[in-house]
Amino acid sequence: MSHSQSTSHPALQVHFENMDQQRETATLGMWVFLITEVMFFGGLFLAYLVYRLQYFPAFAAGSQSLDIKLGAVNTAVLICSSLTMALAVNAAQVGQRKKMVTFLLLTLALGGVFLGIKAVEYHEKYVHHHIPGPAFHFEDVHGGSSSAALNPQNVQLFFSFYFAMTGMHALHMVIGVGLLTWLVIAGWRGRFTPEYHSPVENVGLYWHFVDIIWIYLFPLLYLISRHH
Amino acid sequence: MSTALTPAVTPREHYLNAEYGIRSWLLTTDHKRIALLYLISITFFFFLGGAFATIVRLELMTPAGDLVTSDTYNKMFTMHGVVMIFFFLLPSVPAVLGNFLVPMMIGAKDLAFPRINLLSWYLFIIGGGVASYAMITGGVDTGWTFYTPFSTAFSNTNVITTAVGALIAGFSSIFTGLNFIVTIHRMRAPGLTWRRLPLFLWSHYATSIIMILGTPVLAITLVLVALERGFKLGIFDPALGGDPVLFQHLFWFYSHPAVYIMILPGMGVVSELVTAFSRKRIFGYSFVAAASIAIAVFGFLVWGHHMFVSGMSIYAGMVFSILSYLVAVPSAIKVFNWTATLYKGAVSYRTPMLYAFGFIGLFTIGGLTGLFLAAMGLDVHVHDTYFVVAHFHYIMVGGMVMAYLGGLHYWWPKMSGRMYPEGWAKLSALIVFLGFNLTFFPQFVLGYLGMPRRYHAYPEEFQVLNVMSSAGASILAVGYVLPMIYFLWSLRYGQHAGANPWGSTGLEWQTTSPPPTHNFQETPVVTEEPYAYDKMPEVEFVA
Amino acid sequence: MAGRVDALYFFLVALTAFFSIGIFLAILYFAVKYRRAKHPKAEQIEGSLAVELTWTVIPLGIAMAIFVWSASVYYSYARPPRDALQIYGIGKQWMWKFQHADGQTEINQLHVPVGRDVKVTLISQDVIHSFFVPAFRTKMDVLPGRYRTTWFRPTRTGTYHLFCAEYCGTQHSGMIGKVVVMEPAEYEAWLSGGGDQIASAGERLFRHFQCIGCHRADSGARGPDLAGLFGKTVHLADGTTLNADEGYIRESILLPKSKLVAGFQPIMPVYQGQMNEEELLRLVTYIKSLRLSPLNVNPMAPVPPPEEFKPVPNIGAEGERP
Amino acid sequence: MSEHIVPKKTYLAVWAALLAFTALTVLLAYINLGPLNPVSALAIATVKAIMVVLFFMHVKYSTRLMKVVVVSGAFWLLILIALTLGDYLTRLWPV
Ligand code: HEA
Ligand code: HEA
Ligand code: HEC
Ligand code: CUA
Ligand SMILES: [Cu+2]
Repeated sequence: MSHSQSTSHPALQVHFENMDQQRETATLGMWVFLITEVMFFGGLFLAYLVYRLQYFPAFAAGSQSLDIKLGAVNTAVLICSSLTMALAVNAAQVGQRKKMVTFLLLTLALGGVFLGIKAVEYHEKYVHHHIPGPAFHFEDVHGGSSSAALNPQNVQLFFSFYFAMTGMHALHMVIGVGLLTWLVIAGWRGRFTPEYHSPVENVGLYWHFVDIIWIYLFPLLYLISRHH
Repeated sequence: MSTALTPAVTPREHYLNAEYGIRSWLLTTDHKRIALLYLISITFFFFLGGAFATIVRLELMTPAGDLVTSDTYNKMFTMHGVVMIFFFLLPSVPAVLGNFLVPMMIGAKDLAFPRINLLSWYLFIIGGGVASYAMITGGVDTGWTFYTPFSTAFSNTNVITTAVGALIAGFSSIFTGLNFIVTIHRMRAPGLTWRRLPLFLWSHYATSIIMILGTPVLAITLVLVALERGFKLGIFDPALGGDPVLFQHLFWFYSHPAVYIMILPGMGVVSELVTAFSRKRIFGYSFVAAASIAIAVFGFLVWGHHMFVSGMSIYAGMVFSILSYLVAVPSAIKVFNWTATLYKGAVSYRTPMLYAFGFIGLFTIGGLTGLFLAAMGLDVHVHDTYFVVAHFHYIMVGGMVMAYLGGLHYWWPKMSGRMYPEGWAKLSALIVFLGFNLTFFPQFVLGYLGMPRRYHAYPEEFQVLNVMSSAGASILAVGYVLPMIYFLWSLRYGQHAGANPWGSTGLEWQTTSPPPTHNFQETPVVTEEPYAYDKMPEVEFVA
Repeated sequence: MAGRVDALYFFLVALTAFFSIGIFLAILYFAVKYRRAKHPKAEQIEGSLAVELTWTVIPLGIAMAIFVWSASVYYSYARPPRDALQIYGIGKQWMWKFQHADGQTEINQLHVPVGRDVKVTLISQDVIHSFFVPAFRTKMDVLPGRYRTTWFRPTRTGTYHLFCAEYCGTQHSGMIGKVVVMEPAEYEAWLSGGGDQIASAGERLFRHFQCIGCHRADSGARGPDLAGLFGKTVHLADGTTLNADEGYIRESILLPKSKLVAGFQPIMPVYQGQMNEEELLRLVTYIKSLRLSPLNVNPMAPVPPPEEFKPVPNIGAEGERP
Repeated sequence: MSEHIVPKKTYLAVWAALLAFTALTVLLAYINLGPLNPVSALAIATVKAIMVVLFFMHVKYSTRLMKVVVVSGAFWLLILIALTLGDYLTRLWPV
C-alpha cells in the first residue's frame, strides 16, 4: 500500500478522495491541455506548409539564410534541458529535494541559453533587414544563380512564419521559465514530496512539449534544401 | 398517483446562503455559484445580441436602407452574430447548466479544477469586456466570420479588439471543456460506469472534445488575423502573396465543429426532458450516446461545406459534401430515438416538455435544410442567401435556445429551490414557438428567391416576406422577455420545490434543492441504469 | 442549370416535408395517446437493434443519393462548355465592370444573348466578392489575385438581378446590377453600338507601359514574342512547363521573375503596384488577341507554335483546357 | 495505482539518441535525396518526438486513457492538415 493513497495529506483538496486521484486528475488535465496546444501550433504549421508548397524556392532561399549552426546548437540545448527536467522529476518522485532543485536550476539555465541564442538570431535578422515590414530586404545568398529569381514578397512570407512560429515558441519558453522559477522557490522551501509533486511533474510535461515543438520547427525552418 | 417523494421544503442551509457578500460570489470556486455567474452574464449578452437583432429587423422592414446607414447596419449584424455566438450560445447550456449539473450528475463535490473553472468565467468576462469595449468604441463590421482580406486590409473598424475578445472567450471555452473531460473521467461516483452515464453527460463529453480540439485553431487563426492586420504580414492578403481561402479553412475548421458545440448540449438536455416527462427509459440508450460522440468526431471532417463556391478545389468540395451527409445520420438517429421514447410512455405536457417538442420539430427542419446546403449543386444557389440564415436560426434559436430554456425550466427548481409559474411558462413557450416560425420561415423562401444575406437594402419584391419576419421577431421578443420576469418573480414568490419535484432519476435530484455547497451529504453510490423510471415512486408534480 | 437545381431543390423540399411532418405527427400521436392522464404507467422499452439499424441505414441511403445527385450538378458548374461566349469582369468595392469580347465595357450591367452558353471570367481588385444571378442559379466567389470562371445559359429574354453575395464592406448591398438577356441579333447590335475596343485599349496600354520595347515580333527582341502565347505550352527556365492561361499571363506581367521563360534573362520589370486590375485585364485580353499570322511568326521564338493551333472566329473560344 | 519511476539510465539513453538524431538530420539535409529530404527530416523529427513523449513524458508507463489522449491529439492535427492540403493539392486537377 503506497502512502499516496493517503486521504489526509495537507495538499489534498476537498473534492478529491485521496492523493492518487488528485495526482492522476492533474496529469490528465495537463495532457488534455497539451493537446489543445498541439492544435494551436497545428494551425500555424498548416499555414506554413501551404505556403511552403506554393512558394518553395522562396522558402528554400529564406531557410538557407538562417544560421544552421545556431539552430542546431539550440536544438541540442533544448534536448539537454529536457533531460535535466526529466531528472528533476525523477528526483522529486524519490524525494531528493536538493537534487531536484539543482536539476530545475540547470533546466532553467539551459532555457535561458536557448532564449539568448534566439535573441542573437533575432538581432541578426534585424541587422540584415529580414524582419517583415517596410524595411524588409532580401538578397538571395546564391546571388540569383537559381533558375528563377525570387519574389521578395514570398521570402518575406517565409520570415513572417519564421517569426510567428519561433516567436510563439519563445513565448511558451518564457512562460516555462517563469513556471520553473516558481518550482525552484517552492521546491527549495520543501513544498514537494513523493506524495505531492504534481506541479513538478506537470511543468515537466509542459517543458517537454515545448521541446517537441522545437524538434519540428528546426527541420521545417532551418533545413530546406540545404544541399544546394 | 401517489404523494410526492419528499415534502416540498427548502433546506436551511444551501449553496446560495452558505456565504454572503459580493466577494463570496466573485471568488467562489463552487461550480453552482459559477454557473449562476454565467447565467447572469450570458443573459445580459443575449439581450444585447437581441437588441442588435431588433435593429436589423427594423431596418429590413423597408426595402430602402433608411433607418440606419449601411455602415451601421453592417456593424449591427456583425455584432449580433459575434455576441450571440461567442458570448451567448457557445457558453449557454455548457457553462450554465453543464457547470451546475456535471458534478452533481456524477455524484462529485465539484469539477476537477474548481479554480480553473472560476478562471474560465473571468476569461469569459474579460473577453466579453474587451468585445464590448470594441463595440462601444465604434464597433466592428466584418461579419462574425472575419473573412480576409476584408478584415485584415480593408475594414477600418475595431477588428483586432473584437478578435482579441473572441480569442479570450475561446480560452474560457477551452478550460471549460478541459474541466468537463477530466471531471467525467476521474470524478465519477462509485458504480457510475460509462453505460450508466446520463445522456446529458455523454453530450457534454462530446461537446468538450470539440471545445478542446477545435478552439485552439480558432485562437491561432485570430492571432494571425491580428498580426496580419497589425503588421501587414501577408499571410491571408493576396496583395502580399497570401491566400484568403486558407483563412476560411482555418476558420471553419473550428467554426463548423463549433456549431455542434451549439447543439450537442441541447441534445443532452432534450434526452433528459423526454425521459423525465414520459417517465420512461430512453429508447436505444447506447445509440443516442454513441451518436453524440460520432457527431463530435465526424463533425471535424466537414468544415469545407461552407466553402463550396469559395474557390476551393471541386474534389475537396465533394469530399466535404459526402462527409457532411455522413454526419447528418447520427443526428437522425437521435431524433428518431427521442420520438420513439414517447411511445407507450406516460407523457405530461409540462413546460420543459413543450420546449423539448419544439426542439425536436425545429431541429429537424433546421437539420434537413442543412442537407440542402450540403448539396453542392444547390448550395451554389442558396449560399450566402437568407436560406442559410433561416437554416442556422432554425437550429440555433429553434433548437438550442429552446433546449436551453427547456433545461432552465426543468432545473430551475434545483437551482433556486422554487417552482416557476407553470401557466405563464406555457404561454411564453407558445409565444416563442409561434414567433419563431413567423420570423424565420419566410427567410427560407427569401433565400430561395435569391435575397443575399448581410444586405442593408434589398429589391422591393422581397418586402412582404421581410415584414412578416420582422413582425415575428417582435412576437419572439415578448416570448423571451416573459421568462426573465417570471423567473425573477419566482425567486421570491414561487412555490417551494422540494428535492425532486419531477420525480426524476439522476443523482442531481437526490440532494436537496438548492443543494448544499458540496452537493451531497455523502457520496452517492450508483446501482442502476440511467432513467430507471420503473424503479421510481410515482410523484404528483408541484403546481 | 436552373432546371436541374430546382429539381434537386424540390426533391429536398419534399423530403424535408415528409420527415418533418412525419416526426411532428408521430410526436402528436404519441403525446396524445400516451398522455399521463390516460396512460399513467409507462412501459419500459430498452430499444431494438433492428429498428435502430433501419433508421440508420435508410437515412444513410437517402443521404448518399442526394450526394450523388448534387455532385453531378456541381460538376457541371465547374465545366464551362467549350464554345461558350467569353466575357470578362472585375468586381471591386462596390461595382461590377464587364468587358465583352469585342471591347464593349459596361458597369453594373451585363448584356448577354439568349440561348447561348456564356462564360464569365472574374477577378477582384480588392476583397472577396461573389457574382450571383439568382435567375441563372449561378454563384461564384470573386477572389483577388485569381481569375475564376463560371458559366450559364440564359433561356429567356428579360432583365434579371445581379447581386454581390459575399460581404465586402459598406456598400455590399449596393453592389448590385442587372443582367439583360437579349435576342442574339439585338445583342450583336448592342455590341456594335460603340464603346472602347478592349483590345485596342490594351494595345494603347501595351505602348504606354513600354511593353512593346521588349516584346517586338522581331529577332532582336529582348523578350519572347507574345503572339499566339495564349493556350500554348510554355517552357520555364526551371525545366517545368505550364499552360499559358489568363492567370499565367497576369502573373507574368505582375511578377515576371516568379515564372521565368526558358532562354530569357530576368530583365522584365515588376509591374505589381503599377497597374490596376482593369488595366491588367485589358493587357491580358490584348495579349490573348494576338494571333499568329504568317507575317509575325518569329523564327527565333524559343518555343515552337503549338500544333493544335487553329484560328477561330471568336476571341476567347479557343485554348480551353481539355 | 502509484506512479512508475523511470530509471535514470533510460533517460540518458534517450537523451543520447535524441542528440544523435539531431546530428543525423542536419547531415541528411546536406545530401541531395530529392523528395526524400523533407520526408526524412519530418520522419526523424517524429521519431524524436515519439521518444520524448514515451520516455521523458512517461506515456509508455501510463494508462491507456493517457495514450488515447496523446494519439488523438496527433490524429486531429492530421485531419486538419490532410483535409486542407487535400484542397490545395487537387486545385490544379483537371475538371
Ligand atoms: C447549432 C448549429 C448548427 C448545426 C447543428 C448545423 C447542422 C448542419 N449544418 Fe449548418 N450552419 C450553421 C449552424 C448549424 N448547422 C451556421 C451558423 C451556418 C452559417 C455560418 C455562416 O456562414 O455564418 C451553417 C451553414 C451551413 C452550411 C453552409 C451554407 C452556406 O454558407 O452555403 C452547410 C452546408 O453544408 C450546413 C450544413 C449542415 C448540416 C448537413 C448539418 C447537420 O448536422 C444536420 C443534421 C440533422 C438532420 C439531418 C435532421 C434530423 C434528421 C432526420 C429527421 C432524418 C432524416 C435524415 C436524413 C434523410 C439524412 N450548414
Ligand atoms: C446564437 C445565435 C443567434 C440567435 C439567438 C439569434 C437570434 C436572432 N437573430 Fe440572428 N444571427 C446569428 C445568430 C443568432 N441570431 C448569426 C451567427 C448571424 C450571422 C451574422 C453574420 O452574418 O455575420 C445572424 C444573423 C441574423 C440576421 C441576418 C442579418 C443579415 O444577414 O443581414 C437576421 C435577420 O433577420 C437575424 C435575426 C435574428 C432574430 C430576429 C433573432 C431573435 O431570435 C432574437 C430575439 C431576441 C430579442 C428580440 C431580444 C429581446 C429583448 C429586447 C427586445 C430588449 C431589447 C433592448 C433594447 C432595444 C434596449 N440574425
Ligand atoms: C525590359 C524588357 C521588358 C519589358 C519592358 C516587358 N517585358 Fe515582358 N518579358 C520580358 C522578358 C525578357 C521575358 C521572358 C522572361 C520572363 O518570363 O520573365 C518576358 C515575358 C513576358 C511574358 C511571358 C511570355 C511567355 O512567353 O510566357 C508576358 C505575358 C509579358 N512578358 C508581358 C509583358 C507586358 C504586358 C509588358 C508591359 C506591361 C512587358 N511584358 C514588359 C521583357 C520585358
Ligand atoms: Cu461585393 Cu459584396
Ligand atoms: Cu458547417
